[in-house]
Amino acid sequence: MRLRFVAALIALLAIAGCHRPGAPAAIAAIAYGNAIVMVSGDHQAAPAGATLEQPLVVQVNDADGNGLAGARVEFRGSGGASFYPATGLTGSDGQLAVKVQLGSMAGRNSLLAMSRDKTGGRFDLNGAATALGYQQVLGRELAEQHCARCHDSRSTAERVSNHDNLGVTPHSLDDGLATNSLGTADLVAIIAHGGAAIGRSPEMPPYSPTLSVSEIDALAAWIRIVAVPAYGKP
Amino acid sequence: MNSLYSRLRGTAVWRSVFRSGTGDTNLHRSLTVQQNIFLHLASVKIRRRALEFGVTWYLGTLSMASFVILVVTGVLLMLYYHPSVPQAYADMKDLQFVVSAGVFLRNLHRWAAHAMVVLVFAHMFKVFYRGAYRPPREFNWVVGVMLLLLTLFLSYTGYLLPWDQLAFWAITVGSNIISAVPAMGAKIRFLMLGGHTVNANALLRFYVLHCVILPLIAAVFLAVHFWRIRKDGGLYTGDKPRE
Amino acid sequence: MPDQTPHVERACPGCNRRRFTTAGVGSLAIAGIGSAVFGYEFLSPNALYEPSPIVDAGKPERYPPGSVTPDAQSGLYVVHGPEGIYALSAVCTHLGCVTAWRPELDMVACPCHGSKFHIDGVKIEGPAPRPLPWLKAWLNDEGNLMIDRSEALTRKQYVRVQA
Amino acid sequence: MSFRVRGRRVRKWFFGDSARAFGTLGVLLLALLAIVPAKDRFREWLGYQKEYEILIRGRTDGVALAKRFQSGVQQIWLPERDVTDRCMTCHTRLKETSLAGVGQPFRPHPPIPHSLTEFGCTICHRGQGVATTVEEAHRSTKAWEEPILPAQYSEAGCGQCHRDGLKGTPQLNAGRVLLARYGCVNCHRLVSPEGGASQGTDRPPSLKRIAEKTTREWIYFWIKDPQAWAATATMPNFGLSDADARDVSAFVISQSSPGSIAPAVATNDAGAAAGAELYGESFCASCHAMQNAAGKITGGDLAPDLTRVGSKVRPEWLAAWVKNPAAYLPGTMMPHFRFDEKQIGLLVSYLGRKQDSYFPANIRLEPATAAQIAHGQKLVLEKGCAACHEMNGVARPDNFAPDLTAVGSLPPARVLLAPGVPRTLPDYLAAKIREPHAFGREMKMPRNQFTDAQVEQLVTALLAQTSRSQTFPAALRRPTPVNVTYQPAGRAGQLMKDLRCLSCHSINGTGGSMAPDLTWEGSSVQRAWLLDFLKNPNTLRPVLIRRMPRFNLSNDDASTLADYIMTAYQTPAFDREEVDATKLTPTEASRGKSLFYGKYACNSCHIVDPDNDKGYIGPTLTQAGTRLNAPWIFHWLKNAQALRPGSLELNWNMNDEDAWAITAFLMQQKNTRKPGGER
Amino acid sequence: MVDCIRGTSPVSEPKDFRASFDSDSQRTPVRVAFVTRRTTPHVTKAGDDRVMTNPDALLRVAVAVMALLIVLVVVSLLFDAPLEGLANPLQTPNPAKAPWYFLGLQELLHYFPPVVAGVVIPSLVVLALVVIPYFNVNVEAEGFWNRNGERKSILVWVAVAALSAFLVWFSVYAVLVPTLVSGGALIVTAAAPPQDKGFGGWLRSKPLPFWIMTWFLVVAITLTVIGTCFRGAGWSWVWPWGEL
Repeated sequence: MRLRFVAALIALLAIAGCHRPGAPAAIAAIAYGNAIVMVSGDHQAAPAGATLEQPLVVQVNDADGNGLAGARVEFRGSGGASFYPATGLTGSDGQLAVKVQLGSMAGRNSLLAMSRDKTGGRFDLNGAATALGYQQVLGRELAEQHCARCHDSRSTAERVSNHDNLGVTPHSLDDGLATNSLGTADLVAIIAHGGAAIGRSPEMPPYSPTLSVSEIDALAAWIRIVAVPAYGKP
Repeated sequence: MNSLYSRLRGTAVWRSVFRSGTGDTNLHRSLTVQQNIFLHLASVKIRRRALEFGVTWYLGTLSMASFVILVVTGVLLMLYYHPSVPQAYADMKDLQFVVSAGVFLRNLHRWAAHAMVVLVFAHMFKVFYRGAYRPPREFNWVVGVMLLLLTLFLSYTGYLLPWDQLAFWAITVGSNIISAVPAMGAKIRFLMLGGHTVNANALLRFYVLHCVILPLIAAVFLAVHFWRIRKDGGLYTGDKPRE
Repeated sequence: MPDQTPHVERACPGCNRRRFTTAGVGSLAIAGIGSAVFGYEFLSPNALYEPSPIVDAGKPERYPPGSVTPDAQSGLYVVHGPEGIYALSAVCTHLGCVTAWRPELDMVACPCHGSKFHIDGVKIEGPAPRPLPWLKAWLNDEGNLMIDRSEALTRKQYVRVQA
Repeated sequence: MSFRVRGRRVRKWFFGDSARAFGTLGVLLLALLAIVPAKDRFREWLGYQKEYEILIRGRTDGVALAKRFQSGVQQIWLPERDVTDRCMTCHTRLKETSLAGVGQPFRPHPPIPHSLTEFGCTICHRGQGVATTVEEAHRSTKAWEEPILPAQYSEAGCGQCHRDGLKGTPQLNAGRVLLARYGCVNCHRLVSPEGGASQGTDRPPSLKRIAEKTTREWIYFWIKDPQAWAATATMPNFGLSDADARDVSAFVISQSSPGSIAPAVATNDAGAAAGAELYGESFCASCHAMQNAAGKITGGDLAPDLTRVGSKVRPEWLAAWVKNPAAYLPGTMMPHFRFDEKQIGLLVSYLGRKQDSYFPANIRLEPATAAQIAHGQKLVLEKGCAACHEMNGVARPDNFAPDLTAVGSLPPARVLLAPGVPRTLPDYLAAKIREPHAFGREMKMPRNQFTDAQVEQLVTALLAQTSRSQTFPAALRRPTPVNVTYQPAGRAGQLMKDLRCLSCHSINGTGGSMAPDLTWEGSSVQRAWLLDFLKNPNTLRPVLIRRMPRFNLSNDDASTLADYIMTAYQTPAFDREEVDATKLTPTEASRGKSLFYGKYACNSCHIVDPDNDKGYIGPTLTQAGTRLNAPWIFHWLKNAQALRPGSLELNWNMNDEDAWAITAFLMQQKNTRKPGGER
Repeated sequence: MVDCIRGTSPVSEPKDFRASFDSDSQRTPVRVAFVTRRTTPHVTKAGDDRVMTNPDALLRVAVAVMALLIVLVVVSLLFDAPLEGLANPLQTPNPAKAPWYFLGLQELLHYFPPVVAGVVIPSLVVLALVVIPYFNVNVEAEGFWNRNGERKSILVWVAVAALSAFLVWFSVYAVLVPTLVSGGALIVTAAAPPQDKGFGGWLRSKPLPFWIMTWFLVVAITLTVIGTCFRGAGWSWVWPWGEL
């Protein structure tokens, strides 16, 4: 009796197992390109664990540098970044857009897109995204409020840029070439006491009475983490 | 080693505690039983047939053993238990996560409690089917029924103590059955819980019942139960009374 | 005289029945001793529900120069002397009563047995065997005055603060 | 020897008699009991502590790290906050910044404004603080249904106490704005621990006179898919079938009160061009968006998109509306422009031509039957339309949808799950927001087209609504700033209400954020300028697209308003009349000029000389001398944040000499030329 | 005291009273024989139906206790005692179940009003248990079918039928089935030949209390198992292995 029951159970499980949809069919490439280029979505920053606001769009080119439809692109990320979908085929314009969810820890996530040519040789594209911790999120908010009007050259209807109206053109805040050479103390000093404090343009005003010490630290932390090229390790 | 042991037995202190030897001779063996407070409820000799496994299945012995295990583990658990809301539940977590062997003792207590209920029921049925309740053992049967009820109450009161969902709702359901008693059901439930719902008062009452009152009563009944076994002619072996 | 009483257990003549009994008793004895050792571990709590011995006494600015601030809850005085801030235990070294700061007498007095101390802990009179100990004090990263009640200082150390 | 015989022998040797059984079982029991302490010796957390010791042994700073490392169960115990957190037992050194590059569990905690020992871990991160095993501490178990909060929702932890719009939690703040803006709180209750339910900010229009405004066909088209009409629509999609939408539109029209609108105004094509001009001059685009020729939607999002308004509203209603919006909708944010009949005609001509050819060509509805109207009413009750819209004969339903006050503590076991949704609360909430109808067609919750980011924001805001957040002591809570309902008094007050000043400006904590705060406006400006400005506003910031519209005020109205502002809105900090003339000398002014262009580089943001200065973040100061009062400039330079919190102007903390010098310089600026505007 | 005398056998001739002591008082307990006219101290059989409590009984008890302990320790090491979330009066689990040994009662509550299932039935059970040894029918232990087979058979038919009708009336199939099974077994055994040495004969030799207790046992186990394993949300019937 028990034996029969067990047998029935096993049979049932077996049936259930057979009916379960198997692993998604592997996506096979229809076409093979020669190069992969970034279209948009590189160097975004978002809170740790969040989905990037803009998708990551890459394009696979053929030998002539034209977008190639049907090429298979596979994405991998470090730092916990994940992609939806992780593998896909390029569309008719040779482009493929994927959503990127960042890792759960603040820091840089590298994004890697891979495709193969006819011979099976691999070619890659490296991108990066930044996962922000609390401090950096705060820094980003503060920068948006206090800094972006001068340091960001892009104008929008809501926020017209003052970038081009200044005597000395301000650096973009993610310009690692400019900020990485500054020590953290100097960075904090410029924000707190103005450009004049370390002999730079006085058009950069001092923010020390307006922003608290921790807010200035947060700004500096944000500037550090979004720097391109990255700050710190070469 | 052996000489050390015999020298130890020779000391005045040893002899003051264990007046007789351990069993070189039948006299000594008898004396150990007679002079030991825990064993003296038993007779010095016992029917051979009563020792056969098939006669009793040792269910009474095992019930008593679970009771002893429960007392020992229970006393140890009391050291880490506060009968208050919601600390009681936090104590369960502490037993699980930080007290050395805490979760083992709790498991042992819990499973031994279930085992005791099963064993006591089994004991009762075994005694019944063997006809061991017949005179002169009829009073001991009644004592046994009381012990069965006490076992259930002990288990039931202990069920609330972890103060988790399982405990809370089991006691809520159980105590609502009591309120079905005509006329005074609600009052009995009120007295039992110390309130209209299962609350902090109920926890404290169940704690005191579980740890003090019911074990004491059970101990008294157990003593009577064992004493009566001996007084009613030893373990019932099913032998036909001698003509 | 040999034991002639018939035993139930004759199934194993000449067997080492005694050895088995010894093994059983021995195992139980070891288990008993083991339980005792383990009982010690069981009885020692691994996590304590006690206030941390390290007390956050807030910003040092709370203690103006020349002030003595008793903290009865933590059993200590925060003293801002001319050389800096230090923390003095308020627990009498005699029998553990909590002493009281008596500004009018300019001394620390124990209500239990009449011991009296200077504000630097030195005993003036009474049965107390030792001076009141100085407690380890330091400023943490946020600039708060931290006091470790579990650690008595052997030498006088001050937390210096900018006026 | 057969197997069975050998087995019997073995059995006999071990269990042959009771002595043998006793010995055998004794040894067996001993062995089993030995497992108990062994189990304790191999507790999971001990493994992590060992791992940590190995990790620091290989480091140059290992000795210092080892000194600070404490072995054994570590615990943060905060009885008053119901916190017993043992996370640091495995996450050994949360404060060891030098280990920043190390992975979990030894990674230090990123800097936050709170001390770890003051709040513990689980208040923000959730999970089971008392647990010392990975599984129990982080994941949902039978005994614990609050797993660790996923990183993308971590701001929900902050939101439990902070309801005041913390600067570092943009996602949370945005989520809360969405909850109020998209009408979620009209059906769901969200009560704050201070009492008082959240109020919606989207102000759905009353439908009591809807028949005057629009047609049944438009209603039909709109309720089937509001976003198809206007992408910015905040009304959700109820997933109505064609027949349902037909019946609801029939009922909505049928409940409307009889019309009382004047006959249509004459419109013409020539008027349309002039109307477009008037539309621009009146700065309608500050609030209303419209699709331009390039297909781009431009304009503000405070008011409805007007791209296809001609297909939506009746021209006679439009005329009446432009004439005085409050006559139709007393609670509207739209100001009462004092347009004359001609202007109204021009605007109606222009807006009436903003039509969609698809709409009239494709939507045709037969006259409604009584059964359809009755069915429509049933649907209106079922879907809870009256929770947002005022309607005749339909009362606002109470407790229409589940209370969300403590939704963040909802045990996953108690939520209904759609197929394929993981059994966690955040996933459940996200799925519910994204596609409510996946939980069953009969679900009455409608769907909004939220982006992924918006869904994340909403889930964050909802997860912050824990039951714990309701019980935090008041000292810890940072409540929503109390919603003051300031209403100016008297005739000026009536006027300000009519002009809907508070739709854009805020005064004493009430009002919009689009335009400057006017709380101390009386201390700031000079009356003559103000009067002039009210009658003919020009912009102080030439680059803004949102500007103060001209309300065509009469002289009388303008001076009433100016008088009121000058007297009622004065700061107690100083007296605007108290000017120390000795400090405003020309020498001072010239020193101020050099400070303005030199030390403080004010020209980075402000324009004094329109020909040379280019900075245009701050207001143009060409006429500062006629517009502002000297003490105001002085105090503004000292600490602008104290006068207008949140202003872009820095807190310069300037010394008095410099501040007076710049004030002197600015008081000289009395340029009468109208700046900007042509950009 | 007669019970203390081991190995005595009745003799026909009355003798004078005489007391005798075993010579080796160290070896065996003092053995006192009261010799009356009807008894003799002559020992016909070795007194080996009794053994020393120490060590024979003690050792066996120790083995039994250790076996129990080993089982419990193994179970405790392998399975953790259940612990659910903190008690929450606002959140009723479905189903809310009493401890397993009360689930038979809870199952009865499903069929009968609370007064009956929660009070009357348990009280009757306890009362019945208490009074068992005080009824002759329980003590005599005479096979049920030994006498008056015809009459009893009618009585049994009537009793089982009445009980079944009652149970059907209340739709208590969980009790009805065990009742029919044990009642059927009782009726069937009536047909077993009295001299049968097998199972049938053994059953036939059983007295009425045996049958009642067996019926009670089967019903109790059935109800408890149903309440424990086969009841889900809203006390509806579920299969412990899930839907097939």
